[in-house]
Amino acid sequence: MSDFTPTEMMTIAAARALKASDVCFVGIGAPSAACNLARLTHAEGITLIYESGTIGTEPRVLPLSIGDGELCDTALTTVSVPEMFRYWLQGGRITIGFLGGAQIDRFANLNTTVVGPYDRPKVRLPGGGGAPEIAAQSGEVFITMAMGSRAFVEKLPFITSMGHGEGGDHRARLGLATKGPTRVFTDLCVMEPDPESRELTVVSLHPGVTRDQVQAACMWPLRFSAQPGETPAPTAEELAILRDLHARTKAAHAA
Amino acid sequence: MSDFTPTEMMTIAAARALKASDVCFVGIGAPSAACNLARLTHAEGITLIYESGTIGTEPRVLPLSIGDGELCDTALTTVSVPEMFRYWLQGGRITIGFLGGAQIDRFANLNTTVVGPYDRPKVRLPGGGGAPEIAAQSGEVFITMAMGSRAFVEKLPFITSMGHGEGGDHRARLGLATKGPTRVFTDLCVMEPDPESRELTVVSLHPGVTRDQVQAACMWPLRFSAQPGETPAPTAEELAILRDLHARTKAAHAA
Amino acid sequence: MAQFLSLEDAIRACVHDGDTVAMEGFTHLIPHAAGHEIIRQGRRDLALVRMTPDLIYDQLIGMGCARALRFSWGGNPGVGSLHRFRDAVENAWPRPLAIEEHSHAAMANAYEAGAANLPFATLRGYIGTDLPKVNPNIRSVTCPFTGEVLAAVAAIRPDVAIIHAQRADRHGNVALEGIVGVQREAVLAAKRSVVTVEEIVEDFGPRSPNAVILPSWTVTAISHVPGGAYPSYAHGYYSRANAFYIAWDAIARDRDTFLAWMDANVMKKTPADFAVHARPAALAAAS
Amino acid sequence: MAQFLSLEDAIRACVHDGDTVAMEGFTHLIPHAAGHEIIRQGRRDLALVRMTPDLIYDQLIGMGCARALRFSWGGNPGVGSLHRFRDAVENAWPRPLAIEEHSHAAMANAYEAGAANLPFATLRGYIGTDLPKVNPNIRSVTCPFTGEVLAAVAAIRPDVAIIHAQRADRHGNVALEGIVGVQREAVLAAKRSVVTVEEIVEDFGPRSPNAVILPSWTVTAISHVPGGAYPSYAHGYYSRANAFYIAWDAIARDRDTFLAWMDANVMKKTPADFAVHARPAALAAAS
Repeated sequence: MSDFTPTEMMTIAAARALKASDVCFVGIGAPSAACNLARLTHAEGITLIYESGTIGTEPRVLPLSIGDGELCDTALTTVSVPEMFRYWLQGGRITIGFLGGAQIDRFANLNTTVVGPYDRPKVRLPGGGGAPEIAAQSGEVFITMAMGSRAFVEKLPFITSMGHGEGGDHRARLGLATKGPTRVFTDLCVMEPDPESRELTVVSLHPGVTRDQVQAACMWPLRFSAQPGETPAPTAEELAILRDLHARTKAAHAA
Repeated sequence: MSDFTPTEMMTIAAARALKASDVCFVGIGAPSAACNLARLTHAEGITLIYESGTIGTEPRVLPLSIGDGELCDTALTTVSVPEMFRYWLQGGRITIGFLGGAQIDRFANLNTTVVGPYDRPKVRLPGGGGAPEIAAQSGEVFITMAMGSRAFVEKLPFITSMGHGEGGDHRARLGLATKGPTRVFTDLCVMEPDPESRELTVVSLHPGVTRDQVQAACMWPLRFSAQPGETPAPTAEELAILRDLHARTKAAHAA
Repeated sequence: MAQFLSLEDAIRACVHDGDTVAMEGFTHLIPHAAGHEIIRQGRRDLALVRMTPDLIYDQLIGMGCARALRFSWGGNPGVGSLHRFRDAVENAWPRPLAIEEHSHAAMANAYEAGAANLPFATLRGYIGTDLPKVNPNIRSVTCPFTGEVLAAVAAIRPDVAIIHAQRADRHGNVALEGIVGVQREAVLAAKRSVVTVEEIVEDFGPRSPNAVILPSWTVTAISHVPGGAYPSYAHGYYSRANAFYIAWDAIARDRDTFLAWMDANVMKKTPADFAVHARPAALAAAS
Repeated sequence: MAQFLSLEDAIRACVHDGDTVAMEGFTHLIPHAAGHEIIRQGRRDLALVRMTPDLIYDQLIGMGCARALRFSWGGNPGVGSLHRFRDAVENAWPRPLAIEEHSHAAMANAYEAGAANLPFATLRGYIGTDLPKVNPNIRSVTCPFTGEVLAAVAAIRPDVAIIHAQRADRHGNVALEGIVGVQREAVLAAKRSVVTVEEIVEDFGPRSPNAVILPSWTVTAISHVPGGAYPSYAHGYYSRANAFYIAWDAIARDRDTFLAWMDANVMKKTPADFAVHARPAALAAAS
């Protein structure tokens, strides 16, 4: 079963964490692949919501944008964007907010705004979009990001979306009753925040990945749980369904 | 042409003041009859909005409530009630707000809340409903009310909807940029606020009505314009269309 | 996920003595059958919330179920007074009723704020009126950009919202259309919700992509009660019984007449008795 | 009442140098043809507003039409950067661009407040983020009931809003469906509005009673521009040209490539050239 890519492992690990009863606010890219894979495997009936207003959507191919026609065509209904952010996200209806980002720190705060100073950025990134409030208002947050020394950094130049802030009970002190990031799915491992300090801790390594590899792809000294497990390798069925989804998607987007 | 009732004259006078380009927020009763009469006579294309959310409605019979199915069946579209009050009324889209009331004072303030003390009312009336904000947020306000000494009173026990408050520039001092009540159509006459003091002034008497009759039906000493005209009597066409509308309505509501 | 329950079980599970209860429906889709079931089950001390109390709350108030009412217009539309509501306010019969009175705009905004999980709603409201003098829950906020002072009212967050809708599908999603009022807001603002429906269908089938739908996971209980809005109406199913609204004036004017009517038409009936009103409007018109 | 105008005349009448302009459409129904017309007419010093600047604003910014941008997400969805937007922010090319950056929730609420004629919007937003440190227009209000402190942003009230919709009827009413984004709010919040449409029909015909419609008296000008959303899409007419969004990355990455593409595909074209994209999706799929 070595015939899978790190990105596939990341997506499959994230998909497994979703339940049929979840109501997911889905970002584009790896989150969208993971949520739809879950829907097509063990979590039939899961509710997927995209910030474009589509509620309970069941796309046959992955959308390129969060507002592809496919999402609306297959949705239970589609509401306006103000309503989406007011009644559905702020209203507390989302169980899992699914985010990615350009950069993350040890407390799972995310940056998608700038690298360098805000006023004279070295790299201007797209910005927050829905993420700041997805991070605050979803029941809990899952993050998917490929590891690397530019992405997993000691200190963020800009906090776009709050994870656990400075750690500990920082969220609670700011009045947030939601859990914040509870899992980070990477291409090398799965992390969870420590129950006390909220610092990200490696809880399982993907098959064949070593601690040194993970540490090499992260700029802060990583914590590992006492006995990090090995992430179960993708099953043949998971891989087949994910690849089939990607193939359908590629064909559709090239059209 | 003496073959008409005072209520018919009131409704017809009010209808004549409406233009095809108006967007009217319509209350039940005389306002609804006047607006629909206007639509069926000289103001074809007038936009009628009821607070139930029906926009651009064209009822074949007068509704008994502001939410009869007829209103929705014939509307351009129907929006939610929060949206109606937020985007359409508060949004400043209404040119004419049409109100009635249990009691009115010389500055066209209205009471539909209580007679007697609020905490121990002699008569508990229905309350404000949409009126407080219709009075404030419509471009201008037309009022239809039958005269009488219980209705046209020296001092209101309760101000449910502000007309011209204490008169003069009271509305402007409270930050209201809208005109407030510009005409009051009664069963005996038509009144308009004085341009300076804003006190209601009789500008035309319905056919056959004397100044004494009007004053007898009003508890404050009424102002009359220098040369009050005579309201033109209903035309045969106006009467026929109004009576036809009422006949259709009566048959429909008895069903 | 919504559970399919009998109306008896749904009310028993979701409505408790002392609850804040919002039964909504703006003229259209008023959940009368659910109101009758609450009366039959003898609920007490309810804090009722509703823009237009209408006949449904006249009945609940007259039967002594309510301790309080938050509302904006308490009349029989196009007919006149709600006599049981008036008797409670004017004479404390059958028991005192604490009222919190608003305008429609404020109530609608307060439901909207509740659905949006905000603690309060902001509106350009109540200017020059006496309502703020008698309602301490009409307050103000100042715009941090322009300095303007606007009205503020507390969000409505009921313990339970009860509405009537046209259809549910087998997953428990609920579809309504026509005059949709504040029903979605009431359900989304509430901790629990009961929806009575005309029909339960396998699938909603072809529809507007922007159809008004409450997903199953926003609803607590669904009860199949055809005709359950009568004498209100269900767009596409049956028309408003305007004649009954007119007739209610005489029934409710007198305490004994009212009690006799309630005994015969509510206490001795069941939700299934509403089915007689469910004849589609098209069929009724043709007969 | 809405006037039916050519797109050239509509833009000339409604969009002036220095205006605050909101062109909306959330992925769906983006008014690309109108954007091209603004570029051709050489408008300058525009203060642009849009949740997701997308290719349409990449083009306006790259052609030097804009002095400012209020936005919440400036990327090419699913592809990567908006290179012209980045070049303006990182290198002030072709001119400096003042940015006012928000979250989606704040922008959506700000449009909603604009449509509702409120000076500001209240949201549970920005908690723990750095955005308030760089945007002085993110402020706060305190709930007068609970004492909670919430985020406040100024309402969006553009001089002109521009959207694309599926249909207008002969009275100038506008119907849109599918992903409706913040388009209605943008039009209702604006002083003037331009709507490009796929089709002008005699009558909308049978439809949901709750269809998404902008009445004629809320719209300034309507222009018939079939295909006018391309490479965005029109639900029921044609699909999103995802391949073009992917291709844009290479076109926009280089200033000269960009300028050459704009010259050939915008400056030398007319609104009628969008018609080629208007082939209904069903037909296109069948061919």
